[in-house]
Amino acid sequence: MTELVWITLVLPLIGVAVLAILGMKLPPRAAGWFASLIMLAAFACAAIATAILATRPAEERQVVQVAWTWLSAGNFSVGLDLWFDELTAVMLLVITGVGFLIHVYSIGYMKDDPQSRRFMAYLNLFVFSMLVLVLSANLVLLLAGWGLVGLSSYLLIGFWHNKPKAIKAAKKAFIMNAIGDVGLALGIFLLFVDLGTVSYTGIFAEAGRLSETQASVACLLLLVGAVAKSAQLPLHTWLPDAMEGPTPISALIHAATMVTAGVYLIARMNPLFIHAPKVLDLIVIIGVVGLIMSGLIAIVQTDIKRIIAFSTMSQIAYMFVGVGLTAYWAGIFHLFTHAFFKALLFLGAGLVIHALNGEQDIRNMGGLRKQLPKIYFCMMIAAFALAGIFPFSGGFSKDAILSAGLNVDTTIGWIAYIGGLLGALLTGIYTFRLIFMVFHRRASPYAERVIPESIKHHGEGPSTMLWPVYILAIGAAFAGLLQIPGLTHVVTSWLEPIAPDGMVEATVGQDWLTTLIGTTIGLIGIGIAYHLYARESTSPELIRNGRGRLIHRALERRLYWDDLYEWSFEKPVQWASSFLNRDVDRTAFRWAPLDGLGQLTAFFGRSFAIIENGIVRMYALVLALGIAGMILFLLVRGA
Amino acid sequence: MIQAPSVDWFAIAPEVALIVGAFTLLIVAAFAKGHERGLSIVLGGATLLVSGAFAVAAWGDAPVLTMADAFRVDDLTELVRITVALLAALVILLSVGWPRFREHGSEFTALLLLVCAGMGIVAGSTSFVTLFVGLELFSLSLYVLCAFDGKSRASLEAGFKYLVLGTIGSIVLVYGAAFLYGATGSFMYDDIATSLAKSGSGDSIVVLGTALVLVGLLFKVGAMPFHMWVPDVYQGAPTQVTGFMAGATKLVAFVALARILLDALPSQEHLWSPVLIIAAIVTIIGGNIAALIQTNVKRMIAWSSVGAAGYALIGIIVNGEQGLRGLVFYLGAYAFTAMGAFAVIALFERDQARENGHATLDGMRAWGFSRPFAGMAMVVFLLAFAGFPPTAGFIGKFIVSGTAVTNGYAYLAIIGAIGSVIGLGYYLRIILSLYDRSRKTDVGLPAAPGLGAISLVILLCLAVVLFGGILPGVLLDWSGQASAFLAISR
Amino acid sequence: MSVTLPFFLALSAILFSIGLVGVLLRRSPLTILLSLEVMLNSVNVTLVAFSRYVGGSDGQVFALIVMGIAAAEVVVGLGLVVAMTRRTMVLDTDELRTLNG
Amino acid sequence: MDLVVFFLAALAAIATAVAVVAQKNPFVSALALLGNLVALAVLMLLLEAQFVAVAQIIVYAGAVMVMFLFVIAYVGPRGEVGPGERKPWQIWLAILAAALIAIEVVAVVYGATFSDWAEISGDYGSPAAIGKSLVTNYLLAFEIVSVVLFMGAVAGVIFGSGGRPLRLSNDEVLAKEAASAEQRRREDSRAVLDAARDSMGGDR
Repeated sequence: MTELVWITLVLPLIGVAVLAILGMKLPPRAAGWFASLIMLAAFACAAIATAILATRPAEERQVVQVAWTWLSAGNFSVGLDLWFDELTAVMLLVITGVGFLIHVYSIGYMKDDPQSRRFMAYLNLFVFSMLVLVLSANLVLLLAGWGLVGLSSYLLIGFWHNKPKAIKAAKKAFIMNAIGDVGLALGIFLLFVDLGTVSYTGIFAEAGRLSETQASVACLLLLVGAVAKSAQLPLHTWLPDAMEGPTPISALIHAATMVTAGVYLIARMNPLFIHAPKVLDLIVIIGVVGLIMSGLIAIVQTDIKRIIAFSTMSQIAYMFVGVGLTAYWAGIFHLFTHAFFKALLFLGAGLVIHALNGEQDIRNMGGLRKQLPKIYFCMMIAAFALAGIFPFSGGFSKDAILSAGLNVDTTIGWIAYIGGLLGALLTGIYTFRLIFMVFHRRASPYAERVIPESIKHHGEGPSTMLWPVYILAIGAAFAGLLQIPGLTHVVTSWLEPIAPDGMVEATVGQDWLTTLIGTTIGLIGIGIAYHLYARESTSPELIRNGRGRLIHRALERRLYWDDLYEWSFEKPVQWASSFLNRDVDRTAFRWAPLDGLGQLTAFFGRSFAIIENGIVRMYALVLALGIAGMILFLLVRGA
Repeated sequence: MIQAPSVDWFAIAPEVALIVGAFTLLIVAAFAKGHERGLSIVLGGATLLVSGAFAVAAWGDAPVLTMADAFRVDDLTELVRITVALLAALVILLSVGWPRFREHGSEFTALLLLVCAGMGIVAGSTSFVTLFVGLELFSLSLYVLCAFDGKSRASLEAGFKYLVLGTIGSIVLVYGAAFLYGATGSFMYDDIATSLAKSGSGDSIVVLGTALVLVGLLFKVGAMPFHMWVPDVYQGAPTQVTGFMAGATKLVAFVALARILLDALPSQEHLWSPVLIIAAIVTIIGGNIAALIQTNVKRMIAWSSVGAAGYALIGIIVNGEQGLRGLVFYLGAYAFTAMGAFAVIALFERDQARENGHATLDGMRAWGFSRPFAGMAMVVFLLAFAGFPPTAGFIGKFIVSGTAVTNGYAYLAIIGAIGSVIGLGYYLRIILSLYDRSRKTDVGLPAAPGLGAISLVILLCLAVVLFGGILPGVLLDWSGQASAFLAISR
Repeated sequence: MSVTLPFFLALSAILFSIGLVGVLLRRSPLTILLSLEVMLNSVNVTLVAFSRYVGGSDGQVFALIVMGIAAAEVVVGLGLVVAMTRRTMVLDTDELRTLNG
Repeated sequence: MDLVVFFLAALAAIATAVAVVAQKNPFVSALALLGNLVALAVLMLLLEAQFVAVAQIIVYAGAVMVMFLFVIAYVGPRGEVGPGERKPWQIWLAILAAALIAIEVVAVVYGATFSDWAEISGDYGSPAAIGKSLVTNYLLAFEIVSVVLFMGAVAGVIFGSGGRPLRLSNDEVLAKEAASAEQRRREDSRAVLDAARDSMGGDR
């Protein structure tokens, strides 16, 4: 079984190598299919490995294998250690499964791009990095995967590097993620100092030794990493911008896999987090505030991909609430279903954009229901799942999280519950605002002009793009049935062993109650959306010009987070650097904080150049002063 | 009748081989005009091979004191000998396509062999006298090698600056040794240590001697504020010589520093330890900051090598088994990284020979596309400089900082980390310049003279850097074995 | 009052500083080399004086070795000066500043 | 007696050292160094180091000085041209640093307690005694010195070989220098202009 896991890990790496070496010699389509088949093979291996794991008794399902020790000193050892258990299996299936579908989709999506082979290589690289992240059995390797994932995301966001906005977005993502990486690295370092080990086994065994403060600080630092990677408050501003990248990337990285790494990290490290209850509460609060805030912002966005991006942020916030309440299974369950419906939503959006020749503004869409019926159907499934309507998948998993809050029955639990329900309302509104504005409302002049032409050319889209959408639609519709309260309990029984300290599980009654309330609220949201957006007459202009226009503007500016960062970091540094303005290499990094920091240090660097003026007498003078100073220093100390 | 001291010929065979080889090469070359290059490569290579083989043969043997106890052959000496011989061989390879090598190959190679001999002697010195002659043998030869590119004024300038400043450094070292001699009556490290241990260390003459010796050694090491020569000399010297200096000189100077401080002046630790701490902090931060504003890549790496000296100082400050092992490993890894990086720059200069291009950030734009292997190798070397896995540079920095933390010098590790972050700033500038898409052209480069040999050097250095990063075990063991002979009198 | 060790050491220190001033202030490479010789000789005085004080010959031997090395150093230094002349470089160390920063 | 000799010799040594450093003409400087060496040789005789004293005169006066004078004759007895960029602070700092070193060393030396001169045997400092030391305890160093000298010869060959040098008259040197100074000034002002333009925000 471990061999299969190894093969899963290595396959994408082989893909990268082959594409890097032979890539330019292969025809683009062949390269695309090659990369996709690699992913299919990886998925098959992962699935078989998971099946074998499932046949084992629960207590033997945790496999740790030390393949190769890289560095060891005393108690401390780091190397290629593999960790395979129930949680890893879920992640593995999501990554390789959704990854495969998106690879196939990319063949169609990128078919006109001359660089599509490079794109495929990057995609494989990303999958490899993600696999390293989830398969690692120690935090250092996890950090390596964490960093690699960030790097591949950077490469893929900035894939179209003749697009200045894409480059800027890539840098923003890179820097935000770098902050997270530093936090994570510091956290790992702290754990190493406190416990002398970085392996999961070691940390889980020794976590009890930590005082609450120690555990809290370590967890807080890990949380910084998780928050940055998962685009949660306050390091979330990169995610909407990252939508400048190609759509398959948005689906794979910025919806289904990478951004969920933070949730994975918290769930994985649950034996540690359990010792830091305050941090867990903080996670819930971050989640609740984040899900409401991003839900609100999503309502006013006009770019189709950005709406979905904010909804991603909001859904991951739900997962945060889940793991923060120690209902790990619910968080991971939502991660699982979310991977289907969010990838579906993105891919569907990609098809719509494709059909509209690259238009992303929903105000220029409308009435596509008739021209694009298949896409409409799939998108509807995704929207119902996202809005948490029973019996679509998202309903089960989200309600599982909320009912966990009900079950906990503390202040935090109630905050989570009420906040979550409020979020469900918002989800219904923004999701169906999108659906209504894209598919129902009277077609915009642009759509009327472009669509017939486009349909004539390639129907609703090439089959490589449509089939992945269908498959995902099946998943989005039925994945929730794995865990029907009171009937099936695949998810809870599967994930139970990963939390040795137990996890929160709602009663069947609480579950059904939440499902009832959740679905009702979701339907109310849909109703509101219908009322506001489905018909031309009551356009959002009313709100924009009415009493709520200040709020509306604030939401349009995404509650000023970006402006806050700009004013507190970018601008001062820009001022400082124009004050110190010199000839530092401008082409290297244009994002102001780095640019400015570079200039600031360059200012100090230049003060060295004053001495280092090339005149040998001057050098000898410094040397002489050094001699005099050294003698004086030692005499004073020695006396 | 004077009783000549017994000489263990096997112990000093590597140096003897080098000196004899240098003589032979010059004499043979005098009679074989026109075959300078071939002779230099063959004889120089053979000499280095013999010398290295002797050193390898003695690896692991019990330490030997010879030449009236003036020279000590232990595994640390052997390690330096082997490393230096390897680096020198790489220098010869790098010189193959160099026009100047065609005309004066024999002199160049002979001087290089003498440098190696001098370095071996410094590494094995047990007294200030031996140290001084060894130091001067390699320093004087290096002054000449720096000025060897007679066509370039910068080269002469570098040689002259190095000579003036280097001589001051040597004088100060001897001056300090004289005071220690006055206080203890001997130039031998062991005698000085025992004498100081007996008499206590409050004597102001001893303090004065310690101060002057420290200055001399910190100068050779290139630590701030005695670093002024480093950037100019590294930039002006022929690139392969720069690569050699950055690696070999630093290694040897640190071995000398460690031997003196730990063998002769352990009783003065309360004096030199704070000096080294201050020097390390200033060096790491200052070297990296100054590198940021450079536009010449050679000079940039020169400044970064100043910073690297700071990391190595941490190894001595921390002292102890782990610290010294880290020191030796770091320096060894650094030597090959620097050699590789300068080999890439040498290749660039060879490519640009007709346009007389310098290795500036601007000049190197998009060059990485034309020479994909060298470009990628450069990226690896820069990552190694910055201390990223999976390179040997990471392991070296990791061990040094790790031991610093566990020995209560966490702040030094933090300073080191800050330095690395600053360092990333300019390493990235090089990488971004190498892969600047906006200047990418499809015009291929013609084969530069000596391209094969340079590529071989780059490949070898790359292999060492990656091997040391991925499977550090063997090299770590070697470093540990060699560094065990430091502080022998503790 | 007789001549004691500090006399010699002080003289040596003064000569050392004079030589150092020469290196620090003069621009002619030849004068700089001469100043370096002054410094080397001053160190030799210290060595020989300590040798006498300690009563061994080590200091004197070291002084001789320093002399030999100094001779070689002069050869290299003068060789550089000659080479610079041949390259028609101005014999002024302040002009040697193509390398800076 | 010793005291008188010491002070005379010391005075001579200091005076000649100052002359070496201060003389504009390197030829005179070289001759002053010769005087310095003789004065030091006298001091070394006071320290019973006959062999070193003799070697000093032979090695320096016989070999090193000749070389110096030869090279000075070769490059022409040019003094320093023009005032250079000698800023006053640089001069004062240089003198301060050197003086500081001297004061520190002298202070330490006079602060330390020394016992009397050691008892010495009759052949102390004799060529035989030193020679014996050289081929026994210091055999390695001795051999290496010879290698270093050999290396010096190689260096001489390298720097001395090649075609005839281009000789420039003093006027040409001055003209060249003026031209290069002008060039530098122009470059500097251009750099300042560029920087000013840059900071005006020419980049956005």
